[in-house]
Amino acid sequence: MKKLINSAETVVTDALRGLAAAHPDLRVDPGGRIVSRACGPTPGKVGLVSGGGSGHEPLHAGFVGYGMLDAACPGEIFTSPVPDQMVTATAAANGGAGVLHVVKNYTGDVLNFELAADLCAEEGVEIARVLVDDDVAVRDSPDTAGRRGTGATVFVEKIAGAAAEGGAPLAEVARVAREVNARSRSFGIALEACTTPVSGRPTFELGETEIELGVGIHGEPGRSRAAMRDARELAAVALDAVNEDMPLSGDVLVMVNGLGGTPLIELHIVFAEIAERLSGRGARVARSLVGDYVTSLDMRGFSVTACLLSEDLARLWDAPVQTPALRWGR
Amino acid sequence: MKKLINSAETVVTDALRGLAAAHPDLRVDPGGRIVSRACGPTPGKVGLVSGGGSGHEPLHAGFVGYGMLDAACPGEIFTSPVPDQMVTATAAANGGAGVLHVVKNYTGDVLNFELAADLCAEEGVEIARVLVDDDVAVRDSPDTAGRRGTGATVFVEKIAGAAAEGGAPLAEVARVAREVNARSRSFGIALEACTTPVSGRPTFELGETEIELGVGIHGEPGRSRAAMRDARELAAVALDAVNEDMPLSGDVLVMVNGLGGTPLIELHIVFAEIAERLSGRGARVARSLVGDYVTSLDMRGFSVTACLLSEDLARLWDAPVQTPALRWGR
Amino acid sequence: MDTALLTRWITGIAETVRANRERLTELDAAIGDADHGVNLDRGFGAAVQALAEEPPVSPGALLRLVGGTLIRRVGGASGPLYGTAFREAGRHLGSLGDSPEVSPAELARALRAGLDGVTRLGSAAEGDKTMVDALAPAVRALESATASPAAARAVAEEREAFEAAASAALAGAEATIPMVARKGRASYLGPRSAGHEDPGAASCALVFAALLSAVNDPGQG
Amino acid sequence: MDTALLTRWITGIAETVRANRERLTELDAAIGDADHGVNLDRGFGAAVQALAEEPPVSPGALLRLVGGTLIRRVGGASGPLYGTAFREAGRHLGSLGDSPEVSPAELARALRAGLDGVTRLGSAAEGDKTMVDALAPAVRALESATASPAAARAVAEEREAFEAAASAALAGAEATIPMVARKGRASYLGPRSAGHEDPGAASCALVFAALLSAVNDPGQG
Ligand SMILES: Nc1ncnc2c1ncn2[C@@H]1O[C@H](COP(=O)(O)OP(=O)(O)O)[C@@H](O)[C@H]1O
Ligand SMILES: Nc1ncnc2c1ncn2[C@@H]1O[C@H](COP(=O)(O)OP(=O)(O)O)[C@@H](O)[C@H]1O
Ligand SMILES: [Mg+2]
Ligand SMILES: [Mg+2]
Ligand SMILES: [Mg+2]
Ligand SMILES: [Mg+2]
Repeated sequence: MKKLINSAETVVTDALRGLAAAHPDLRVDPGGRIVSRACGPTPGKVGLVSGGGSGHEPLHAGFVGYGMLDAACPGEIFTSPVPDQMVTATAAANGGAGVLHVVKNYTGDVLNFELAADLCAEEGVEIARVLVDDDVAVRDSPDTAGRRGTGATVFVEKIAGAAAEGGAPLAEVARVAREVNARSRSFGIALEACTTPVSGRPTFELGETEIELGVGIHGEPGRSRAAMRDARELAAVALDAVNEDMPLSGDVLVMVNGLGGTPLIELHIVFAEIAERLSGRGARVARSLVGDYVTSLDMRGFSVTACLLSEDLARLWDAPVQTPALRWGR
Repeated sequence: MKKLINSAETVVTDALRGLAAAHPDLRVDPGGRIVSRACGPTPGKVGLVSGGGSGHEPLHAGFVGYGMLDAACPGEIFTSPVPDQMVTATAAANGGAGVLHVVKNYTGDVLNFELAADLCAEEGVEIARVLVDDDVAVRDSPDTAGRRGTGATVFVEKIAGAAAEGGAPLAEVARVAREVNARSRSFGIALEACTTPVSGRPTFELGETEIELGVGIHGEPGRSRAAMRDARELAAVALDAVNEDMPLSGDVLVMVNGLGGTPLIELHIVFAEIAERLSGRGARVARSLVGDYVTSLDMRGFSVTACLLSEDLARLWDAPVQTPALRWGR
Repeated sequence: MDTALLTRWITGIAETVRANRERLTELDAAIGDADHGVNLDRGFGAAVQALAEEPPVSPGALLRLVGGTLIRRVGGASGPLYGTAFREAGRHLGSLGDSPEVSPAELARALRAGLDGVTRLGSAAEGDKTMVDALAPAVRALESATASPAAARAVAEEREAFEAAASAALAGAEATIPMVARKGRASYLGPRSAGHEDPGAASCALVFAALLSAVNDPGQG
Repeated sequence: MDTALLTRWITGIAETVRANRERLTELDAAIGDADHGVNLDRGFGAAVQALAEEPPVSPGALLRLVGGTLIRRVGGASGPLYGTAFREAGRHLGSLGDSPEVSPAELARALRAGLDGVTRLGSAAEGDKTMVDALAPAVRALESATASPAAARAVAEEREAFEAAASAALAGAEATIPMVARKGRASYLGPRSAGHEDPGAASCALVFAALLSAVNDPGQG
C-alpha cells in the first residue's frame, strides 16, 4: 500500500491542516476536528451540522459553507466522531434557531449523535435529527441495522441547507430533509476494494474479472460478488436496484458518484448510460452531479443516487451554494 | 484491468455523451468531439480554444464556459486531436475578435494545431497561440521536445479566459496567457502507473515501495525511480524541483492536483505540507486548487503547480468563472 | 475488590487490546470496516491515561471515568456501547454509595447494569452476533458463581467465578462465528456474515480475560 | 507503378499495421504513451476506406488522398508526420503532372519530397530516434538503386531496389534501439530511452516492407 500520508495515525489531522490552508472561508480546528464557516453561525438561521467517519471526502467538511452545512465534525477513518465533537460543532452552528443533525444511518453515528443531542439539549439547544438511509443494497428490516446512509446525504445537506438559508424554521428544515431522504435511493458497485491506512491491505480481494455489488462506503463487502461487465450493464444493475425499491418517474436528480479511485472519464461514461436508461423509462434527468462526492478512500467503483424531485425541491437544489465541493448561483 | 467502459474504442464518445447529459450549458458533439458553450461564441470577444488527448479529465472540456474556454476538442486517449476538430472548435469559439489556441507542448499537439492554424488563417480567422510548457521534470533543451505542458494549462485557461471575458484584444489575451505560462512550473510524482483502455496494462510497473519521480500526464515513465516516502517528503521533492527552476517568493497560486486515482483526503495532506514548506521559504499560498484537474487516466499520484502571481493575475484569477470543473464568483 | 484491582483490570485490557489490535481489526475487516482494534486501542489507552492523571477514589468512580473516556474518545459503535457498559456499571455502584471496596457479587450486579445499558442503547439481543453474545453469558456466569453469600465462599472460589466469566465470554465470542448478524455493520452482509467471529464479541472476551488476570495478579499497590 | 500497385501498398500497410498493432503499442508504452499502434491502425484503415470510396486516378492523387486522410484521422505526432510524408510525395508527383504511371525512380524522388516534408515539420535529424531513422535510409536506398536510367534496368533489379529500401528501413529501425531520443515523447526520458526501438521507426519499416510486397505481388486488378 502506497498512500500520500505521513502516518496512519495523523491522516485526519493532516488532511484538515490541508483543508484549512486551502479554504480561508472555513474555520478549521485540525486537532479538535471541527470545520465550520469562518463567519460563524448566522443569527436567526437554523444551523446544519453533519459528521461521520473520515475517508468519504469531500463529505462532510467539503460541504460546509453558504447554502449548505454550518459545521462538520470528521471522525477517524471510517469511525463515527465522538459526542464532544458533535456538541462543539453544534455550538459553532447555532444561530439561536435550533440545529439540525444530519446523521447517516450507521450504529456508531446514530449512537454518538444520540448522546450528543442529549448533551446539547442539556445546554438548551433545540436539536432535530434527520437519519439518512438511502442504500437499497441493505434491506430495511429488523434483521439489519437498517439501510445505510450514502449518496443521498449530499442531497439532504444541499436541500435542507437551502431551506435553512431561506429562513425556514427548524421543524420545516427537518421536514424537508426527511422528505429528500424519503425520495432518494442509492446503489454502489466496487471494481476494487479500498485500503485503510491502518490495515494497509484491501478490505476485500477481487479477482481480475470480479466485482462487488451493493457495496457501502466503508470498505465492507457488498451484497454479492459478480462478474465484471461493461459500463452499460453495470449502470443498469445499479439503476434497476434503485428503481426496484422506488420506481423512478418524472424529474429526477441523479448523482453518479466516484468512490475515490475512479477517474472522471469513467464516471461520465456511466452517467451517459444512466441518463439514457432513465429516459427509456419515461423519467428525466432534471439535475445531476457527476464526480467524487461521497467516497470510500481509494475504492474503485461508483454509486448511483436518484431523488424524485418536486418543484419545491428543485428550487431548493438550484438555490445558491458556496462550499469547497459544491458551488453555484452566487 | 477493470474499467467502467463499454469498449476501448468508444471511451471518448461515451464520455462525451455523459458530459452532454450532465451539462445542458454545454454544446457537445460526441461524434465530432467538439465541446463548446451552448450559447455560442460571444460577439466581439476573443475566443479561447484548447484541446489535446483525452484521459486528462476534467481538462479541457470541463473548463468550457463563462470566463474560461469557448470550445475544446478532445482527441483519442493520450492522442492529440486532429486539425479538422481544431478548425471546427475555432469556428465555434470565434466571436469575430480572433481566437487563442492554448496548446500543451507535445509534438503531436503542436503539429496538429499548426496545421489547424494554417487552415483557420485560410478562412480568415485571426489566430494566436500560447504554448504551455511548465513541467520542470523535462529539461528545456535541443535534446528534448521541450518541457511538457501539464498543470499550468488550467491557470493559463482560467486567467486568459478572464482577460478575454473582460474584453481584452487578442494580442493582450495571448500576452497574458504567455505570462502565466512563464510564471508557472509543475512537477509530478506517481505511486502507480495508469492503464490505458486499449493496452489494458499499466504503462509501467512499480514495486510495493517504488515511486516514479517527474512523471508527465501520458503514463510515460518519469525522470527517475525512487523509494516511497511520506507525504511531507514527497511534497518537498515536488516543491523543491519547482523552486529550483523558478525560485518561489511572494504570492503564489498553488495547485495540488490528483492524477486520477488519488483520493482527495491524500491531496489535502500533500497540500498541507506544500503550504507549510512554502511559507517556510517566505512565500505565501495566495490562491489554491486542491483536486483532480489535469489527470492521467487512473494514475495514482499528484503534481504540484506553482504560479508567481502579480496583482493583475490575481485579479484575473478571482474573476467569475462558470464551467463544469471550476466555478466561482457568479 | 478495590480501585487498585480495577486499575490493573483496565490497564490489562489496554495491554491485551494493544496486543490484539491487528487481530480485532482483521475480524472487523471481514464483516465490518476494519477499525475495531484501532478504536479500542485508542479508547483504553486514553482510559489508562485518565486513571493515571486523576486516580479515582472508588470502583464506581473508576468505572464511570473509564466509561466517560471511552464515550469521549472512541467513536464508532463500540465507543458508546463499551462506554455505556462501564459507565452504567459505575453508576450502579454510585447509586449504592460508592464504597471503596466492592465484592465480586456487587461487581457482577454492576456489570449486569452495564449489560442492561448496552442492550438499551443498541437493542441487540443474544444471537444477533454482537458484543452482547460475549457480555451477557459472562455476566450470567459471574452472577451465578457469586450468588451464594460471600461469607460462605473461599478466595479460591472467587477466582473460579472470574474464570467462569472469562470462559463464558470466550465461548460466547466463539459462538458468534456461525451466526448471521442482525445488528451493526455485519448485518449489511446478511448470510455472508456467517463464518466470521464478531469483533466486538472477541474484544469482550479479552475484557473478561483481563479481569481474571487482574484478580489472579496480587498487584504491587 | 500505377494506382493499383499503390492501392495494394496502402492496403498492405493497413494489414501489417493491424497485425503489428500490439507490438507497436508496446514499443510506444516503453518510451511513449502506448498509442502508436492504435493511431496508425485507425489512420491506415481510414485511408483504405477512402481509396475504396473514391479510387484516385493517379499515383499522385492517391498519395495526397492517403496523406490527407492520415492528417485528418490520426492525430498525435505520427498523424501530421506520416500524413505529410504521403501528401508531400503526392504533391511532388502532382507538380510533375500526375501521370497515371510512375517509375520507381520517380517514386523515389517523391518519397524524398515526403522525407523533406517530415524533417521540415518535425525538425528531426537522423540519430534523433524517430521515424526519420528508418525513412531516410530507405529513401536513400531506393534513390541509389534506381539512379541508373530506367531503360538499363531489368524488372528483377527494380525488385531489388525495393528490397534494398525495405532492409534499409528495417536496419534503420533496429539502429534506433541504442539511441537516446532527442525528439518526440521519448526525449522526455533522456538516457532511459536507450535500449528500446522507436515505435515510429518500427512502423516505417513496416511501410517499406509492405511496399516490397506490393511490388512482388502481381495483384488482381
Ligand atoms: N447494536 C449493537 N449492539 C451491541 N453491539 C453492537 C451493536 N452494533 C455493533 N455492535 C458491536 O460493535 C462492534 C463494532 O465496533 P467498531 O468496529 O469499533 O465500530 P463500527 O462498527 O462503528 O466500526 C461489533 O463487532 C459489535 O460487536
Ligand atoms: N519531431 C519528430 N520528427 C519525426 N518523428 C517524430 C517526431 N516526434 C515523434 N516522432 C515519431 O512519432 C512516433 C510516435 O507516434 P505516436 O505514438 O503515434 O504519437 P504521439 O507521440 O503523439 O503519441 C515516435 O515513435 C517517432 O518516431
Ligand atoms: Mg467504524
Ligand atoms: Mg499519443
Ligand atoms: Mg468497525
Ligand atoms: Mg504515442
